[in-house]
Amino acid sequence: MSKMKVGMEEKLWIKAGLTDSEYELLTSHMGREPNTVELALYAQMWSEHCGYTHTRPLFKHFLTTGPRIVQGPGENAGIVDIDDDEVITFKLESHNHPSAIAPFQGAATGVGGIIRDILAMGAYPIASLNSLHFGHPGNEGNTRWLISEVIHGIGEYGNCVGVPTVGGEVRFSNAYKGNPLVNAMCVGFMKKSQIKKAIATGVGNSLMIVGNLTGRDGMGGASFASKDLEEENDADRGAIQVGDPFMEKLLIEACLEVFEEDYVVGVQDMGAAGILSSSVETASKAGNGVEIDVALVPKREAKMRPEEVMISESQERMLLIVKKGMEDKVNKIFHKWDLHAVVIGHVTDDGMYRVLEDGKKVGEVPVWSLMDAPTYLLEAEEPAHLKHTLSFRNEDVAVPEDLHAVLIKMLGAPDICSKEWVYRQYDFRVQMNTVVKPGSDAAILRIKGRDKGVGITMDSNGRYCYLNPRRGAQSIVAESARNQVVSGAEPIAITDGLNFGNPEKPEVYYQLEQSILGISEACRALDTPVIGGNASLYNQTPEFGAIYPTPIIGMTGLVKSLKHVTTMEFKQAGDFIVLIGETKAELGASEYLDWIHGLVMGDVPELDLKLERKSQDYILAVIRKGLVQSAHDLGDGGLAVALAESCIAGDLGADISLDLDIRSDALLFGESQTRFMLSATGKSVDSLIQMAAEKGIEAAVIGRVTKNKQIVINNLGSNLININLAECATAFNTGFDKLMKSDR
Amino acid sequence: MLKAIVTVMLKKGIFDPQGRAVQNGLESIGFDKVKGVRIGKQLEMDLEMDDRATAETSVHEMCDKMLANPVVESYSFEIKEA
Amino acid sequence: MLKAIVTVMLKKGIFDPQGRAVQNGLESIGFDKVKGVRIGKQLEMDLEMDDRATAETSVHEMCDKMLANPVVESYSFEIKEA
Amino acid sequence: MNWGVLLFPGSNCAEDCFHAIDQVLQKPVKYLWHKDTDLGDVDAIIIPGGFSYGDHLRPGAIAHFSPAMTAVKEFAANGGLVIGICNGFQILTESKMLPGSLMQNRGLKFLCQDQTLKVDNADTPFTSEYKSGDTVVFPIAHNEGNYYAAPETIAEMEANGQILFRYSNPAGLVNDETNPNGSINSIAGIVNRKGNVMGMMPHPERSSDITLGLSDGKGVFVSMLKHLESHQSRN
Ligand SMILES: Nc1ncnc2c1ncn2[C@@H]1O[C@H](COP(=O)(O)OP(=O)(O)O)[C@@H](O)[C@H]1O
Ligand SMILES: [Mg+2]
Repeated sequence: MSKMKVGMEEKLWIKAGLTDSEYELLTSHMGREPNTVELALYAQMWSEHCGYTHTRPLFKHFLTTGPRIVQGPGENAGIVDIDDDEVITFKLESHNHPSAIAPFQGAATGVGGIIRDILAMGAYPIASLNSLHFGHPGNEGNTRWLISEVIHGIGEYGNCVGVPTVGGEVRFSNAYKGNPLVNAMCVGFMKKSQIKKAIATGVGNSLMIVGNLTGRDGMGGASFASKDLEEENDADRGAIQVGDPFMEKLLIEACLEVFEEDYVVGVQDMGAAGILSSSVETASKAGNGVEIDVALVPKREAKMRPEEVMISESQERMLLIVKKGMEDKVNKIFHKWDLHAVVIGHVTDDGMYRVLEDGKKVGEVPVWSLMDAPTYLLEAEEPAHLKHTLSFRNEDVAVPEDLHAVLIKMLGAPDICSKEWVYRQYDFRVQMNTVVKPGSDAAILRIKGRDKGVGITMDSNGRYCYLNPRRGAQSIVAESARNQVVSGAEPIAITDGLNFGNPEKPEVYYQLEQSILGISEACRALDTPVIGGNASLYNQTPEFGAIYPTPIIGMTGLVKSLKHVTTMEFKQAGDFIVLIGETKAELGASEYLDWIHGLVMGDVPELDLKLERKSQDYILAVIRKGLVQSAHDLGDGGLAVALAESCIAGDLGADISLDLDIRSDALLFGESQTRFMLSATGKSVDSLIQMAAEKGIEAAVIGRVTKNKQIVINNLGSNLININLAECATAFNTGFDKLMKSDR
Repeated sequence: MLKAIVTVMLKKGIFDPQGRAVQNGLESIGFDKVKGVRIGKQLEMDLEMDDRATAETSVHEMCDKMLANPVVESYSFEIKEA
Repeated sequence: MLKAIVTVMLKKGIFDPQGRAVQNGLESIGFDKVKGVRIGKQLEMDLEMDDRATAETSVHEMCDKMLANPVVESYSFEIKEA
Repeated sequence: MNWGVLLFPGSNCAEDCFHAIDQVLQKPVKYLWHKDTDLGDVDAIIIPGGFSYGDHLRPGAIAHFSPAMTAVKEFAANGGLVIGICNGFQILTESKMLPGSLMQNRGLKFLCQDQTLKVDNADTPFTSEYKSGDTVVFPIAHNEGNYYAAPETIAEMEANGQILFRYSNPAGLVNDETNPNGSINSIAGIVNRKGNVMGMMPHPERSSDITLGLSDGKGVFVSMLKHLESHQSRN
C-alpha cells in the first residue's frame, strides 16, 4: 500500500490508465475534476476493451448490412435471418489475458461470457466454438499444462451449462508462446419475435441485477485486458474470475422464462466493466440517464468501495431493464430457479449517470461522455520483416527426397492432425441438434422441426497474416466460406475477433488496418457482412514480442435442406475424385514450409475473390443438385493432406493421376487458394464437370476412390506417393497425443 | 518413511462456487447453521525420506511447481511419521 | 462459532487414478521419492454453534448424509474454534 | 401411457429426453419438477443427464435429496419404471435406488464419443427390443462414469442378470481396451433386483433420432413402452 501513497503525488489518472489529454477531455466534459469514483468510470469506459479506442475508426470499412442481416454491430451480438421467421445470433469474444494467467478459469469464463451475450439477445444458446492458439509445447511442461487447462476449462464450462461445443480450431506457433489466444464463439437461436435489445427505455423503469453475487473478481479486467502482459503482477492476479456454469445454466433458464412475458424492455449481459458498462450502454442507447445505488447490489464481500461494485467482473450476472411495477413478477420467476433479481436503480430522464451509496450521491457524470471514448488513428508502417519474407523464392528450398515421409510428418503436424484429443472432452451432442460433429469442415446443427440447419465455423491463420496481412485476412474469410459451402451451407455472415499486438506500434497498427481491409474486401465479395466482433489488442510480452496478427473469423451459413449436408469423407470405392480450381507452384506461407523446412517465409498464395465467389456458388449448386458424395476444401497442407483426410475419414484408399508441370512438393503441399476436392459417382461425374465448364471453373477428374487401403498419387506418369492408409491414419490420429506427451 | 498431508484451497477472496452449492445443499436438508463452506483438495503421500527438513523443502517445492496454482490457490502441509 | 474441517478420501483399496497421475507427474519432474499419492477433498466450514458435542454430531450426520458416499469414500473431521 | 422427465436445476438433457418421447416415440410426456412432492399421473419416469446442482461435491449428491426423489422412490417401490441416464444414473446410485457408485473416469478426462455397447441381458423391461449379445451404438458424454461396487455386490448383480449393457467394440468384444472409463466388468448400464429401475451412463435418447445419424437407442424406450402396454392390458 505504500505505492498508493506515492500515487497520491503522481497523477491518479495515469495510474488508472488514462492519458493526460484524456484526463483533460473528461474534465472538460464534466466541467470539473472527477472524484475517485468518477475517474474509475472513465478509466473503464475509455479503455480499448470497452471503448474500442484504437479499432473503432477502422470498423467503417466493414459491410454490415444485407438481405439476411437483422442486426449488425452495435448490440450484444448480431442477428441473421434463417427464414420461417427464425433467426440466429452469434458473436465471438477473446479471453486471452485471463487465460494466460489462470488458463482453466480464464477459458471457462470466456465461454460463459459469450454465452451471456447470446442470452442477452433473447436467444437460446445452441452451440459454442473456440479458436485456440498456443506456442509449441516442445519439451515444456508449462505450455502443455496451459493447453490442457484451457481445453479443460472450455469443456467443463460448456458441458455443465449444456451448450454443445461443436467446433473450432487449435493452432500452434511460437508467436503465441508468451501470449496464448483463447477466443470463444456462441450461436443462439430464436424466433424473430423474441429478439431483445440492450436498451434502457422508460423513465422510472427499474434496473435489476440477476444471477451471481458481486465480489471483487476481475477487478479492472477491462483495463487489464488492454495492457501488455508484463511479468506477473500481484495486483493483476487479484483479477481472476471464477466461472460457475451451474449458475449460468439457471440464469439461462430463468431469463428465457422471464423473456416470454412482457416484463422486460431491455437486457444486457455484464462483461467487461460489469454493472458500469452494461448500464451505461443501455442508457446511452435510449438517450436516458440512470441512477444506481451500490448499496442495493447483492455482494459476496463486505466493504466494497462504490467503484469496485461498479466495475466488478463477477461472472454470471445480467442486467434487466424491467417495466415499473413488474419487478415482483420477475423476481418470482428467478426465485423459482433459486436465484434473486434485485432492483439496484432506475432509468432517469436527465441523461446523467449517477452512482449512489445508500442514497448518497458518490458520482455523477453525463452518460454520453462515458460512451464518447476518444478514438485514435495511429501511425501505420509496413513491418520490416516483410522485405525479407517476401524475398522468398520456391528455389530457396530443395524438393525433399522422401515425399512419403513428408506426408506422414505433415499429417501429424500440430496444426493439421486430428483434434479428437480436444473435442472428446467437449459434449458436442447435448441438445440433440448436432448433425455434423467436430472434425469436419463445418459443424452443422439442425433446426428442430424443420428441414434446415446452420453451418458454423471458426478460422484463422496467423502465419498468413504475418506474411501478408491484407491477403491473409481475405484468405481466412474465403476459407471460412469454403468450409461452409463444402458442408452444404450458404455463407450468411461473420463475426470477427481481432487479436493483435500493441497498436501503438506502427507495424502492429499496419497489420491491424490491413487485416481489417482484407476482411472487408472478402466479405463484400462473398456477401457475408460483418455483424459483430471483438478486439483484443496488446497481445505481446517483453520476452516473446507481439503475436502474429490473428484475425479470427466466425462464420455462419444456412443449410436450406438437411439433404444438402455433405461431409469430407469418401463414401464408396469406385467414386470419381474431382479437383476444382487451379494448382500453382505456390509454396509461400505454407504449413509445409513452416513445419518441414522451419521457414515462415514467402507470400500468401494468390487469391482472386471473384473466382472464389464463382467457385463457391458452383460447389453449393452441385451439392444442392445432389451430384456430390463428399466435399472438402484444400487448406493447410494442400492437395495431399486434403486427400489423406478424406481417405482417413472414409477408411478408403485413393488412386490419383495428375499431369501438372509443377515441382512435386508444391503440387502435393502447396496451398493455392480456391480449390476443392469432390467425389462423385460415375452417374454424376459428367454433369459435375460440365457444370464447371459452363461456369468457367477449372475442374478435373484426378482419380478414383479405392477399397484397397492405399493412397497413390502419380504425376506425369511417375509415382510421388504410394502409402498405406493405416500409416497415414496413425500419424493423423496420434499427432495431438504426441504433442501432449512429455518426452521424458 | 514419512507421510505428507497437503491441503490446497482456493485463496481467500476467490469465489468458490462449489462451496456455495454444497452450503445451499446442506441448508436444504436442514443444516442451516453451516456457513462459509469452501472446498479444496487434500493430498496424502508417502515420502521415501527420513529427514523431516529435507521432506519439508521437497514438499514445498512440489506444491510450488505442481500441486497448487499460486494464482488461485494457497497450500499448507504437514509432515508425519508414516 | 466453531469451524469444521472435513476430509473425504477414497476408501483404501479403491484405485485412485488422479493420485496416480499426480504421482507420475511428480516423478516426471524429479520427485521420485513420492509414493502412494491419494487425493481427496477437504471441506472447511463455519458452524454457528458453540457446543462441540452438538457440532460433532451434526458434522457426522452431514458426512453420512451428503458429504461422503460410503460406497467409495471414508471421511474424518476436526472441530476447531473459529 | 404418460412419461415424465424429472427436471433438476442443472439438468441439461431433459429436453433431449422429452424430444425422444414426444417426437420420436410420439407419446405423451411432461416435465416433473424437482420441488414437486406429487408426480401426478405418470407411468414411466426418466431422470435425465446433465449436471444437477453443478455436479458439485459428487454428481447426484445434492439432487437426490430433492422432494421429487422421495416420490420417485415411492413410484419405484410400487413397481413403476424408472430410467436414469448419465447424471440420472448417478442420482439413482446416490439415492441408493441402484447399487454402487460412479467415480471419475480413469483417464481423468471428460469423454464424449459414440460408443459401442453389448447388450448383456435382453430380458428386461428396458432391453426387450434387443437380443442378448447385440451390439448397439449410444453416445457417451461424462466425466464420472467409472462404475464401482463392492465385489460381493458385483457378483450378486452378475448372477441375477442385473448388468444390461457393457462397453464393447463393434465386434462385441468386451475387454479392458474397449472400456472407456474403467468401470468394473465394463459395466455401462444396470437394473435393480426387482427389474424396474435402470441406470446407464450412455445416452439412448441421443441415439434415437435418425436425423442425427444414430438410432439404436430408441429400442430402450420402445422396450419400456411395450412393457407398460402389456402391463396395462393385463390389468
Ligand atoms: N472487430 C469488430 N468488428 C465488428 N464489430 C465489432 C468488433 N469489435 C466489436 N464490435 C462490435 O461492437 C459492439 C461492442 O462490442 P463489445 O464491447 O465487445 O460487446 P460486449 O460488451 O457485448 O462484449 C458489439 O456490437 C460488437 O459486435
Ligand atoms: Mg455483451
